[in-house]
Amino acid sequence: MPKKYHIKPTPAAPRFIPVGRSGIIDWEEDCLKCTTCVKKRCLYDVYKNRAYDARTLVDSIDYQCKNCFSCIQNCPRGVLSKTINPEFLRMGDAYWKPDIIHNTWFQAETGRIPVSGAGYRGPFSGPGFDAMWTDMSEIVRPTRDGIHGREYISTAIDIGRKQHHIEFDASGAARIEMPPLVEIPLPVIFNPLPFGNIGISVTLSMAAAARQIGGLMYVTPETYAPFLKPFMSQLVPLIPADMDVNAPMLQGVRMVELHYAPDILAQVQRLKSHCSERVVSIRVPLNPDAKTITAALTRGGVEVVHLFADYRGNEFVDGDSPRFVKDALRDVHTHLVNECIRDEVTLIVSGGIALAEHLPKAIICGADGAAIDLPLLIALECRVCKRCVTGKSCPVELQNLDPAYGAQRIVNLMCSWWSQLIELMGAMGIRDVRRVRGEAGRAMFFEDLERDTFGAIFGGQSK
Amino acid sequence: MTAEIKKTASRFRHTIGKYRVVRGRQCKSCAGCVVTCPHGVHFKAGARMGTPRDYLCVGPDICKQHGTYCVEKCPNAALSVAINPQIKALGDFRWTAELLMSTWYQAETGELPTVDMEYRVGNSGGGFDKLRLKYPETLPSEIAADDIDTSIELNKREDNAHRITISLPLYQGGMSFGSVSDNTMISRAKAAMLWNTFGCTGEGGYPEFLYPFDRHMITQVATGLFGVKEETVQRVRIVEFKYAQGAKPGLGGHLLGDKVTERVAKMREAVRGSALFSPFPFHSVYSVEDHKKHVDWIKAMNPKALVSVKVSTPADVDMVAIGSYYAGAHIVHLDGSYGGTGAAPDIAKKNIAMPIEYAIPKVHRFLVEEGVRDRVTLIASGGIRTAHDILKAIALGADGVVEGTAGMVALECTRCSSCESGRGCPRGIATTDPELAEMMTVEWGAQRVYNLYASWRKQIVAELRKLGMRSIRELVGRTDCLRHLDYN
Amino acid sequence: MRTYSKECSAADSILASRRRMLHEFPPPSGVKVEEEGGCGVTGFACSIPVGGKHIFEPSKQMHNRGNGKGGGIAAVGFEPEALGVSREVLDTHYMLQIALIDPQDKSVVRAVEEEFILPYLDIATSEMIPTIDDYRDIPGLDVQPPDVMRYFVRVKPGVLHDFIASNHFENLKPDRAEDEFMCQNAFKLNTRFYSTLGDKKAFVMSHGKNMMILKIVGYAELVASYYRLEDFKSHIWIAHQRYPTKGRVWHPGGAHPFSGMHEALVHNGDFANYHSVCEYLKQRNLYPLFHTDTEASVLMLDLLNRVYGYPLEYIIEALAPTTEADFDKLPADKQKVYRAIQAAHIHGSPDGPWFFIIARNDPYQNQFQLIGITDTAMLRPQVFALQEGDVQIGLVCSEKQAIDATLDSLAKEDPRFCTVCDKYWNARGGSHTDGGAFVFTVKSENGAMRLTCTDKFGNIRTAAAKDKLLCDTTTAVTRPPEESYIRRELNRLFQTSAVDVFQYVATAMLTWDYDTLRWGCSEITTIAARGDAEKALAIEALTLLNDRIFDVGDKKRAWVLWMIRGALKDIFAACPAFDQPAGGQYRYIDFKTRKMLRAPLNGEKILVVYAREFEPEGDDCDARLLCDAHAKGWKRFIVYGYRGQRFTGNGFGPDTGDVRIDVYGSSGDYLASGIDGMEIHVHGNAQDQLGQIMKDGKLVVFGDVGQTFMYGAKGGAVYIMGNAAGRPLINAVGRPRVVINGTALDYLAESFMAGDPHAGGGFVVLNGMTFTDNGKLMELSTPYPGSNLFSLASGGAIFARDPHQKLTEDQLNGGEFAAFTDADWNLILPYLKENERLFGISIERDLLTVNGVPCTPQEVYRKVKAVQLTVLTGVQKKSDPAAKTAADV
Amino acid sequence: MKPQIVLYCCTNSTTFSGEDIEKRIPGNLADFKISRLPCSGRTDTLYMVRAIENGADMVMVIACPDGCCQFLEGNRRARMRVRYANRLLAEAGIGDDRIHMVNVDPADDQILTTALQKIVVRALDMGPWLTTSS
Repeated sequence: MPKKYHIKPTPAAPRFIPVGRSGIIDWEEDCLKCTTCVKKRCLYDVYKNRAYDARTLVDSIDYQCKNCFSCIQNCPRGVLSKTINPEFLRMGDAYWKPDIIHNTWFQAETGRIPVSGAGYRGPFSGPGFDAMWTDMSEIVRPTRDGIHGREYISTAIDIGRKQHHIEFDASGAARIEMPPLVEIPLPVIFNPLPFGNIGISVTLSMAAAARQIGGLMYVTPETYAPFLKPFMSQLVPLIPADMDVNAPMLQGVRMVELHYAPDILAQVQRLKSHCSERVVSIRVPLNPDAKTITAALTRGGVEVVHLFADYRGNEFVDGDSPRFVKDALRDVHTHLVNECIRDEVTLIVSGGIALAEHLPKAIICGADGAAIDLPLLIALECRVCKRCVTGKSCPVELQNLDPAYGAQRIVNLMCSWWSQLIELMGAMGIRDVRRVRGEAGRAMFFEDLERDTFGAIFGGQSK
Repeated sequence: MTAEIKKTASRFRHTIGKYRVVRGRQCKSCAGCVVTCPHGVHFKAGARMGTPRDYLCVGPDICKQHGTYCVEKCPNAALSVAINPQIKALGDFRWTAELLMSTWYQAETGELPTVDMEYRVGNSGGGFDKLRLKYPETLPSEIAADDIDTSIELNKREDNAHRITISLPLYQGGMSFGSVSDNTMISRAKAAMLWNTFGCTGEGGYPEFLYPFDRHMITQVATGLFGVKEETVQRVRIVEFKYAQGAKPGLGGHLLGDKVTERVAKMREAVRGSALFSPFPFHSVYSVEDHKKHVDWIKAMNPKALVSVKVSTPADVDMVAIGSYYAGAHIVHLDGSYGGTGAAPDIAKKNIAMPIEYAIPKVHRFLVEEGVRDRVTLIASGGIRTAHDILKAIALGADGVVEGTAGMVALECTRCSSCESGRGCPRGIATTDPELAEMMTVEWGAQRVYNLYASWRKQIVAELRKLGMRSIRELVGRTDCLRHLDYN
Repeated sequence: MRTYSKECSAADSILASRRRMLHEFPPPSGVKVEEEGGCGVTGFACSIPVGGKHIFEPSKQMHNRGNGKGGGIAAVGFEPEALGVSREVLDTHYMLQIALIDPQDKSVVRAVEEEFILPYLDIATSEMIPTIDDYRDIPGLDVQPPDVMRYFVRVKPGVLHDFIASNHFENLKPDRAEDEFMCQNAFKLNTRFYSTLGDKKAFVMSHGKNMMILKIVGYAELVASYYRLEDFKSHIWIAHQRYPTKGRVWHPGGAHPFSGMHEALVHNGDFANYHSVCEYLKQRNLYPLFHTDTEASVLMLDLLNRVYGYPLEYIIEALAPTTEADFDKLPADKQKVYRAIQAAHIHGSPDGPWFFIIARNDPYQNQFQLIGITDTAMLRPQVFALQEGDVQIGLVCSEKQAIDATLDSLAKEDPRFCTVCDKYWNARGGSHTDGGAFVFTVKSENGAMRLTCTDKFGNIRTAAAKDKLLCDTTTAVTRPPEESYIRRELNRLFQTSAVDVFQYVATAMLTWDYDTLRWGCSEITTIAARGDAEKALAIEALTLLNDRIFDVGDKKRAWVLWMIRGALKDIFAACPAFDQPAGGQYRYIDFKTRKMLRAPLNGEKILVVYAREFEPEGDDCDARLLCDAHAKGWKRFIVYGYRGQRFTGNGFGPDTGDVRIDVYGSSGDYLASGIDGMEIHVHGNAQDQLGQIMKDGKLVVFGDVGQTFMYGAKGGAVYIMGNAAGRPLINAVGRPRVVINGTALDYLAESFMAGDPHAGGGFVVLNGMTFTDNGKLMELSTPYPGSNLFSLASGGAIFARDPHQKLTEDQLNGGEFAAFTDADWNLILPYLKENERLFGISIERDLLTVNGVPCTPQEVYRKVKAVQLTVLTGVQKKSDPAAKTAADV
Repeated sequence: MKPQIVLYCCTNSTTFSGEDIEKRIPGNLADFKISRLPCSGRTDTLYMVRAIENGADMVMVIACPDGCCQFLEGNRRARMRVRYANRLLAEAGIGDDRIHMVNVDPADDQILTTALQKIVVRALDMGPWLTTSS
């Protein structure tokens, strides 16, 4: 049983002025030089604090402005105007939207949950995870009060093979030795980055953060280097199935992961016979075959299956309508339940997990835990410009990152995600994240609500 | 203040409008544009021309048609007009810039905007924004506007509690002492009283300055039980249990230590500077039989009070509603997940519980099937922005609605959403900073809210006439008066 | 590497056979939405079989926990004669009870028999369970209960043989295989006649040996009336009042209890993870057909018990895992086993509020059991009680008044039962101390049936009263030999003070026998009748005898209390009613005379209210009467004869400093909530939600208090002689000052915001003491067993008597230990002095003495104060885009 | 050492990217740094000078055509500021032609290409203004 789990955030201000949402335009030529200038009266002192960063060509006012329009509306000559900062809109891509990046930066800086007033501002629903809502409890059963540790809500999961049941002897002791389990206090594993892994500081930041939060991090043979030695118990080598069992990167690790291949069970057998106390996971691409593959692997005794989608959360399938990770995952989970073997295997999912809410949603859809990648990079101030993919310079100079600082940013992000996971679980009234797994009864799906409500009223199929 | 519409201009020098009108240096102050423009955009300030009131500008298209296009008529080519780029930075999916501006306009004038602006729906891509009113194919017989009844009854149980009829199908959502300025609270309460409806204390206690409005106040009993005393419960005609709120369904909240000023602390009977917490649930209510006991408790303190149960919208919201009815509630108030005025975690606002558009018909249908729909008042909130949202909510099955954010917008909230960063609300609404709170007078605030309600009522009356209904009560559950853009 | 195929255990072969069965009888597809509701539950186990009428009263007590839309009872352990079978048949045959939903449709019985009974089962005897003629004769019964056919059956030997062979049950004992056959047969029957048909026609109510379930649409007690069970005797009875959230119910399929194999389960609560529990069951080929979490619960129980063969302790662990500090306090080997159980069964363990009462026959060990299990957060109310003696009884209920009602009912019929139990307690869910579960086992010992109580770990719980003298209350009171001496002493002491009378009787108690005490009590009653002064003194003295705990010698304390309370009742009842001639300060009022209430006249001061017949809430409740009386000018109240009536002291409004209420009996929830100045003394245990939003005044409880005591309170001085349950003082602000002499279950002073105690703020003194049966004070093993103390508190302080430094940092969450200063001692001392005056708990001899050695306050008390979490103060960096703020704008 | 050129680009006028420049100016003759602005009127004299001061050889403001500014007069103001900034630079002895401005026309893509070519040529012509530039 872990001690009451706690992640401690420490503010870590950005190294570079972040790209802001606002764009203020100031026609100083017309200024009357009033004695009580609206700029001086800015509630947030953005004019006082504004600074121009020649290196990034960004004015900090765009980041600091809170869009209250007070200066705009009160300047006697109307010399101030504002609109959206185009640089902001250009960040990221269709999945990793500017708001996601902004939201992640805030959390990485402060470790706090993003909070705002005046209601929800977004679209009614959306694709992917935005097409589901989580449930809450009221009156018929209580919510649980986990925030700030007021009431203990466990976010720990066991990774490994689970028993259907245990055979006890007459004295009440278990008849056989239990299979090994790796317990992590937060259902998150750090995945290899799809890009942006420039220099050792990013890797070191991740490894140090993994250690601070008591978590795990995948490492590939390409990124493994002796500097990771102090972090072995955090590492999950993601290796080719035929790797030499004596390779240095396998020493002292609690878990390894193999890429799926048709003869994989034999390779698992080889690794387990070398070290039976090490959990072996298989990385399987999410596609329409994933459910039968996962079922077969589970029957074959595999302990963990890691189902991965692409970094936008789409399954790997030819054609133009891939399922989103939530749907593909539910399919696998439901299949395993129908096959009566779901509880025996641990499912890790990755791909498209971008915001804190995606974590519980993925778990509701059937994952025991999730692996995340890009949010970690964004925590390190990445703007998802992908310049590094083509070998161009990084606008936030990730190669020069101080690993201690980087680790703190990631820890802050995880702290915020942890708090948000607890918020959602608390609202559901569930005190153990393992009980959220597959709990689709406590989620609402857009298609269902739409069909049951407007479908019932307006009839027919929606257009 | 009397109950009538009065023009109540913005407190700010420049109102943001859809169009931007610029007067160039070429202007010779001939004032020809003052004559040309029928909308009052141009005016003379002393010897010179004033900065154009461009929020009144209806745009080139309309003016060109009517031959009142100042740009063309200016002898010195000093004027130019274009869409205001600022509005890109204003608003969001739910409250678009046009919706904000049209609401400001209604609060200022009590009328619909003359400018071609959307005042009915936002741009969220679902729910109310995809619903439209559907009128009968044959024109209904003419009903005089005066014959149309917009009042609703709040006690349908026919028990010993008060009978209360409110003149509009809406009352106000709770905003706590300490979260908004005194003037904001009084302004809203006053507008509620003038319209013969109700304001709400929120959960932060019952400040003395609201005592004059007792007959038109709802007092809230929330999970923190702050400021809740027998005396406050006995003071009012309606007591509202806040089980959850749409902005953060299932979550509690806390008031940071440095926000607990001397006054806030006194009201909540706490100590200045120590953080205050509301638990997630009512810890005295873990089940539906506890809930009944809880309602009985209010009735034990104030037997004549109407009990409203404010709940959020979980998957089993229908069960929650029927449970509340059987527990003895007079009003079931559903607060959908997209509303709320208070600070709340973004993750909660976006993800927890269902939007109100789904909850209303679900609950309405269930109450009808149970045969108790006419014994309970169903109130909806959480994303009611416009008069049309009210009509749609009622057609989906509610009796009336609760308004929160729209009233804030009437007070010139821009929904910048940083209600309490730094010193507080930059618009002087949601703040306890004395200097910021001074930005607004009660007279001004009450009139703005009054005007908005007046405009809403006119729209409701107009739409009911088109629907051929004499009373808003006829519209309840009439989903046949709606169409959905996604369905044939 | 471990592979999937392993040696086939009995469990595996049972689950495999289920899979084949499902092939033949596919369950309805898709997981249906759960039906929700709340309820009240009650149950008792008795060493002698008792009639069904005794479940009647406690069920009635819990009407306000149900809504008459579903009720059920179960009974275990019968007398064969009553069923018209031999002992052998009763012990060996399954009692198959089938509900026929529409009694008019006679074709259903035939169809059921032809399809599921005659081909497979040998019937020893069968009958339609007798009912009264017309259900409409029973007030409150709106829906006709189902006809229930009862069959005593065994599986035909040939059928069983084939069943064993075809399912590879060779590794299963034949009677276990027979159990499984019965289970599968019931599932098939229910699938065929209940869950897959357009209209529901029949279902199996129960099929265990020597046990049965009956349920209806209506209140639970009406089951007993309708099926004529008043005098039908059984060792164990449980009942359930359902409060389905949904109103329209026309058949009792969804009512509790639900049946497993030989067990019946009732449940109060609502799973937060019903869907995934169902998925867990589905993976074991188990499908709920009635869509309630109760059915899922009993399927789970049957799975763990009968299929997996887990011992009861492990079953409880799988359902309610031990966590937090409690896990750490388990022995290492237990931790290892529990860890494995948790990893394997977490997805099947229910989250959210639940409380199970299980009645079961354990034919393999020849015993009957009543089991109560609470969830790990104790979200549902629960009380256990035990009475030892010639006849023994163990009880478990949602509310204490249901226990009282059971005992009242039993005592009326059989004087060996006392109306007061020897012991009352709560279970601490998921704890290392009792595991949150208690088991009453009725088993034959040397030819006589005896009852034992054990906790989850098998530790026996007894009441010390076990060896005490029995009391026969059927005899007339006789005069003791020292009659004249006692009378003289009493008369003399009545000239001095009540305390003197109390001390005299308390001391004499050691030597008095039951009879002398009864006589003494009647003597006091007689003296009380002489005048108001004597009456006041008698009441005070008897109240002290009732409240204080002292050595009662070889007698049972329960009987002593019964006598003292009887005397008090007599005195109260003798006060003149409004329609009687005027007489002094006291006036009596009850439900029948309530309309005669008027303002006090001619020196009338004290209104004595007999609460018994009043409604528990609403317009006709006694709490409302008190308000009316107060409005008419009454200030002093004595209210007695409570049976759970709620809201005492509520609704008086502000400034009631001159009001005092004395409360006797099983008072109810919300007592003293919102009081502003008045003083309330509760002479006995109190219920839940006491002192909610209490503003000012004084509350004294001579016993324990229930859940969420003083939630959101603003002030007041409160003294609790015993323990508090969960979440005392949550969200209290202002200046509440509380002394708890016992302890609390968990979450004491969560989010306490009571400022600085030295500047007018509030605090809690937690003494962590308990009384031994002979009235001595004793330290508890720890002053606070819970894992959460002062969580997220931002003000106030806790002063815990903890001389052995048992409290640890781990328990604090938002609090920190601070030096206990002289100023702190001076702050709490006046409260401890009052505490001493009220309860006789001496500061010097009891509190400041450790292991017989006098200590300084600093050595004994520890202080916990709030720590300012930076995340909560609001001190933030400039650049933060948003700051968390008001709870609600 | 290639010339360093900073482009202040009004988003409404054009949406070209770094790759786009490659196409327009083949040969990788200069290093471009692009700053996108909500309006060319956002360019501040000070920032243009700062850009030069921080090592840029040339600055170019890319604005909407006359009369097409969404802020109505942003591009007009930008031109004034460009003129003023050049004057400041001239006073500092750096020359009065290091800051250019172009009003692009969505209908005529060639204008931008020409302007870019022109500024590169001019930059190569003038050479770095900092003689010690690294």
